[in-house]
Amino acid sequence: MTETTVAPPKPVVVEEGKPQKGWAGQNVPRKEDKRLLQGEGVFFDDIKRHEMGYVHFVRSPYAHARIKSVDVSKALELDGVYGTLTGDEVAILTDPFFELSVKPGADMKDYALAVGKVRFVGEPVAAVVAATRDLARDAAQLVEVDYEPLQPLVDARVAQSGGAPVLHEEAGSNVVWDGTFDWGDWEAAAAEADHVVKIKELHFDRFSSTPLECSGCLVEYNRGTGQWTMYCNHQMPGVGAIWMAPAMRVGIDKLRFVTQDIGGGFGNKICLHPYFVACCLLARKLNRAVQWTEWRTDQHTANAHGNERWFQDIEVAVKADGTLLGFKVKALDDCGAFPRYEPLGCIIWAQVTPGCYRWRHIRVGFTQVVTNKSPVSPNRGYSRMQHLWLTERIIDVVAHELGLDPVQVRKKNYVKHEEFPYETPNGCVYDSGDYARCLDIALDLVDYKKIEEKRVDAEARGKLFGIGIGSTLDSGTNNFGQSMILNPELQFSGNNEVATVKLDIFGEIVVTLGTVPQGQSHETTSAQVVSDILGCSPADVTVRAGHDTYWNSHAGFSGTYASQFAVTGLGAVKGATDMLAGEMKQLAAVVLGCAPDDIELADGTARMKANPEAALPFMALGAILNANNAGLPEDLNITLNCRYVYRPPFEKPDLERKYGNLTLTYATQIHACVVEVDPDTGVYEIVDYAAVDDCGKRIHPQIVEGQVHGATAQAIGAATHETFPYDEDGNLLTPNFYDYHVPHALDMPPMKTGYIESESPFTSLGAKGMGEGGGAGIHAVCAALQDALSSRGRPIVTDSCNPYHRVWSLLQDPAASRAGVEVVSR
Amino acid sequence: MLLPEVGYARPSTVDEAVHVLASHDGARPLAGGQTILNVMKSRAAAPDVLVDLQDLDELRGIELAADGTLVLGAMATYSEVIASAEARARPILGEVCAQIADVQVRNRGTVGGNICSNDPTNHLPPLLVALGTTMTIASSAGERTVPAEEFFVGVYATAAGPGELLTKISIPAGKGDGFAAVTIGKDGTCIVSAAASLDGDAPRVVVGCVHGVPVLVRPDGADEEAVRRAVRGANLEPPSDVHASADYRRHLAEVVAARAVQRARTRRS
Amino acid sequence: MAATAPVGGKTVTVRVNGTTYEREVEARRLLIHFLRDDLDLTGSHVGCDTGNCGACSVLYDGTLVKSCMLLAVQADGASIETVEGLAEGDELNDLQQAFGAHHALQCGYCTPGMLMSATALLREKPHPTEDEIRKGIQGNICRCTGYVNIVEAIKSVGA
Amino acid sequence: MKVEGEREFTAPRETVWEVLNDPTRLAKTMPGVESFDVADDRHWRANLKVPLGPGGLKMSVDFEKTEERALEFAKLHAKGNGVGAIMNMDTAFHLSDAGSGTHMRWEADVHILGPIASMGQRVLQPIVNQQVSNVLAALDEQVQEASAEDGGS
Repeated sequence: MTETTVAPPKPVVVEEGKPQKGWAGQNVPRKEDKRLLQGEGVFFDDIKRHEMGYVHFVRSPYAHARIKSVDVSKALELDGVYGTLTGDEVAILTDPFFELSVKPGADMKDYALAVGKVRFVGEPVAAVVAATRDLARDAAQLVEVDYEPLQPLVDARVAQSGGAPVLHEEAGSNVVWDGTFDWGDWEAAAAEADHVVKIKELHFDRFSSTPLECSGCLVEYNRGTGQWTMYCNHQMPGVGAIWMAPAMRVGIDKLRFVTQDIGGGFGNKICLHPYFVACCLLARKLNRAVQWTEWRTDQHTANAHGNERWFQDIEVAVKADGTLLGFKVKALDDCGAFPRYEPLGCIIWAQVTPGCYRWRHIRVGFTQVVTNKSPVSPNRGYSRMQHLWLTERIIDVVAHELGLDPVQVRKKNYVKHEEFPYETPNGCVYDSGDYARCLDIALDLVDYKKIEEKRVDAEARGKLFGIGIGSTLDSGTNNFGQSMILNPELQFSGNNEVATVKLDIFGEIVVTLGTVPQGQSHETTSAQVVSDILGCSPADVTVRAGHDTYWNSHAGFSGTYASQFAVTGLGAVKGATDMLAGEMKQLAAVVLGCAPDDIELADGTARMKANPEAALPFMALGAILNANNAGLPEDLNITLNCRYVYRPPFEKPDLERKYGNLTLTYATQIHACVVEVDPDTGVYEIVDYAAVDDCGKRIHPQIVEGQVHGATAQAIGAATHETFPYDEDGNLLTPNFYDYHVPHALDMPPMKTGYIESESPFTSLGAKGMGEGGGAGIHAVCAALQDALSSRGRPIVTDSCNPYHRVWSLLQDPAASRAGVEVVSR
Repeated sequence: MLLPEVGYARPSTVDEAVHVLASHDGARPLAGGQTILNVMKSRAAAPDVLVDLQDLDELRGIELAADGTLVLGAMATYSEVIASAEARARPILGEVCAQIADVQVRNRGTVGGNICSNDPTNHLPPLLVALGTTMTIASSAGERTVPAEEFFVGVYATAAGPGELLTKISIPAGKGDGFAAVTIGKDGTCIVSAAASLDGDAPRVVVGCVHGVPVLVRPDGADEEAVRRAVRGANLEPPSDVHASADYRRHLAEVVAARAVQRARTRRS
Repeated sequence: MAATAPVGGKTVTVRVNGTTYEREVEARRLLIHFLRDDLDLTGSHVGCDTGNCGACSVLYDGTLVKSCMLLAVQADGASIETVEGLAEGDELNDLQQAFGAHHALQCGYCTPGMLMSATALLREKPHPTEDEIRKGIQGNICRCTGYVNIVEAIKSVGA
Repeated sequence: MKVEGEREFTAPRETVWEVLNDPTRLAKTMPGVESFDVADDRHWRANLKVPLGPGGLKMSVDFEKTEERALEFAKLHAKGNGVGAIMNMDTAFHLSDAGSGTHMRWEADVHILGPIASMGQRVLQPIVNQQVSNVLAALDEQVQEASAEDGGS
């Protein structure tokens, strides 16, 4: 085995932002850790209720079939079975979920259980509740479902063809949404170009970040008030409630989501509403707490995948000197059997329309279709990652075909440091960054100057050697107004997040977030921000773990998604803490007989700046207002319990031109990857790897690093083995971790990291959202493989996921991949 | 997770074990459980009774006989083989066991379980055929021995039939062995594997993952071309799956067979 | 041979983190479900259904195993250590502290199993090399950290 | 999954045809038949317990003869329902004379759905091949037996 070396223990520190006094910027101990290290975290499946019932879903073995009958009688006869729920009941008790799309997607009907038809393997058809988990599964096997199989549709490319089966007859088409995005002047760019590089087809594979904890909930129904409480791991409850309440025909306040610890989400826990509605209906029907735990195979087959996307008929306009003028492409997105969060993926990519590059002429025809596969969900890097893979593939194919150096093509075409803030062709504003600098750091980390020597060395050992770069942006803080570009009727725009900070009776500072963390350390970073403002230590700050609707500390877009906590979440924390600090000063001023401006907060006290001896401990302030308030002035209008809604500065986009600022911040990731390929087998190994990140001001560098490591590992997994392929019958062929190989500790290459801090001019802390990454690892691995294979017939890497068999195919038949590439020169 | 209902018996002797196995149709031995319990989780197949072999000390040992024969009890775990001084008489065994799955699985999984489950991706069936192993099978009628190449009769099927129990694995003396595999990730599941032994007359080369049972080929020489020619000559019809097409497996079979032989040669020299 | 007649379940006595528990269990119950559902020791987790993820790893008579690949009835008479038994009272042990100091956990779901694998490794090899560490935790999947800081944390304890 | 093959029988076509059309004889060619019911001459049901190492796979299979041309050609559809698996199979047999014996060309299109389809891709093909060869061997035996009986009558 090769000796694995690790990154330098500390990341390479190259350029830091302005030094700042205080807790922000320091690696303080994580508040979440102690409970998690002792096995005392509370995940939804850890919660039990007296006499609760366990839910097991009866799932479709067919990818596409009509349901002729569902007979639950034998299941109900089994001792210990509490009850069942079928699609027929669901169709009576609920309305279809709200769809975001215009027609035809708008007409697709999606219920908690299959009604009339099944459209993917694993789709829930009925549910059984029993006294134990095992019994529920036993009983589910006794439910008899009679299916009439229909032809399945498993290839998005034939979804619109004449003979294709139509999944949703009501919609009359498999198309969810389609439209054209046209910015600049593609024809002029093509006319000006010295070369037009054409690529027939690229394919971004299905995969998902597969959080280690699967989904689930424990649902209690309160008959007296008609309210449901869901102890769960939904990562975006606000939006979950928007789907659920109207479908269940109840007010939104009837739905209470409670989370504490969540075992990873990565976007895969956003579309849980169908399951949760079924559980809510069962809790009400059976008047009993019910609990549903999804198992791994269920998660892989029937929860959510990342969007699969085909890019067809790509044309790229290039000048002889390597200047990129623009590109056009037809994008075909496969969202599986139901749209759910879609068609948002049809616009989210536009946040990063030009990638990291300065080209101005871009035309994208975008179509999204349904197929008989698992529905999708906004998986880490959602929709931007697919598009950035396209732009990075374009760079490397163009360089490859025109004999240019991929490093130089990037540097020539990157948006330049001095051009920030930079407005993209579609009106997005890249806030800050220095891509070329990041690339230099990445190249230094993999010792790029010696790369040719290394190539020679590898070849002497019989290996093919390649290096590749991935340049991406992690756009954070959505402007939900972009949804109106898809559907002008939608009443969504802007964004918001909430935090509440209070000073309690014993002087305790308590922070309540609207977010729903799944490992992103919100308790820790919030405490850093609060303690800097209040002049105390993060240890003095209690941040409530998790989310609870009834804390009333959330707003319409609350949740943890889209790389935005450092902006929206911490923005809200800062806002609320500023309010609280103001009130504390007001109160102290009253007590100490001075003006609020004469007061400072320091060392856990409110004291007179001029006379620090005149100090009130926080406990005194809390006690006075909460329990000893007689005699306080009538006009002292304070609560010491401050709720703040952070609202980023967004305008509604121009719907006609599909133009506007779709997101607030852009973190940068530039990765470099070095591979060695065994030409006899197609087996390859990543022998060196560097990830350079720029997310502006880093509140907690160690946590930022951790996110970089994780995003990189997921990208490497997606580039090498992680894929969700289906057979012609619509069976998923990688339904669990046996065949779906995620990176293990031995699989991970040595990882070197570096960073710079380009502070965002648009955020209160100079920080940018980060965490998703743009899938830079996928792009870098694809590029490195293409480089390595180049001496063997110059094949083109056309898939995002390249398991060994695909590499072997490229080695065997390089011409097949080259057939789709053509250069037309002037 | 959530197994089907099953009966459980925990005999304390081999005699008791074969008695329970014989008297219940659908009874299966439970050795390390690292395969059968997973199959039961998926409810893809369901034995009626699990016969837990953990108390059968008779199946535990790893012994080196005077003639150099290494005798592994069927319940020897991979970890025990890796740690065993006796097993180093045939060093390939410990080396291959150390590549199987992970620490947890190696601590529980047994040599007997690995070969009796005979999943085509398992490491030990091809290895043991290459090493010229003999299996001892007990039943109420007594003991019989079966050479490894006759032991494997199909996917999940071996010569140890209903009412029978594999008790011992006897490996003759030798050192000229090699193993090579292409796996999913490092030390992952085998896509194609090959074991080779150069002890005796002609090389014994055995390819795994290409058929329901390990495929023994006898090249006429130990050079790469001879090995590849012999594998080609076996006209393999391997299965296609998500990790490899039949063509790719056929190709890999040649490559890993040649590598296994090369490693065997290096070791012998 | 009545003693070996198959049974559908039985009473088992299991010692977990020093406490002895006696429970009636069905033969089909996996040890992980026994720990989590019957004993309410919910520190050990379930992350897969094929024995691949290692989130349920525990020490079983001192040996590292996945508790999803063992029946509770098999564990009759065994002594088990889980994540709940690592700390001395409220005081985290060195390994737990190192995980915290190196940010070796994010969501914390794989952490209990990872800690048990690291515990087993460090007992066997108090000063493991990086390769030994990676090999020692190969059976534990983490989807958050890329293993970088986990390896560092274990290395720091073994240094 | 498509499997196909050819086989020679020493018996004349009439005998092979007779075996292929005799549900009780066909039943003897299938793996692990626990019970077999004949509804009419075109419809049968078999309850199988396919022996697989880790335990049997229980499945009830409905057969329907969908096409036939006596002595030449027959087509069967089989639909199996089991825990963890659903099987749909179309199979066809073509018979022709081969000297004094019979030549049979057969093909089968097997679709397996359910957890097993996803879990066991790497083993399904070998298992199907194995079961097919078992069935063919048993068929041979039935043909032998039938021709012995024919000869004896």
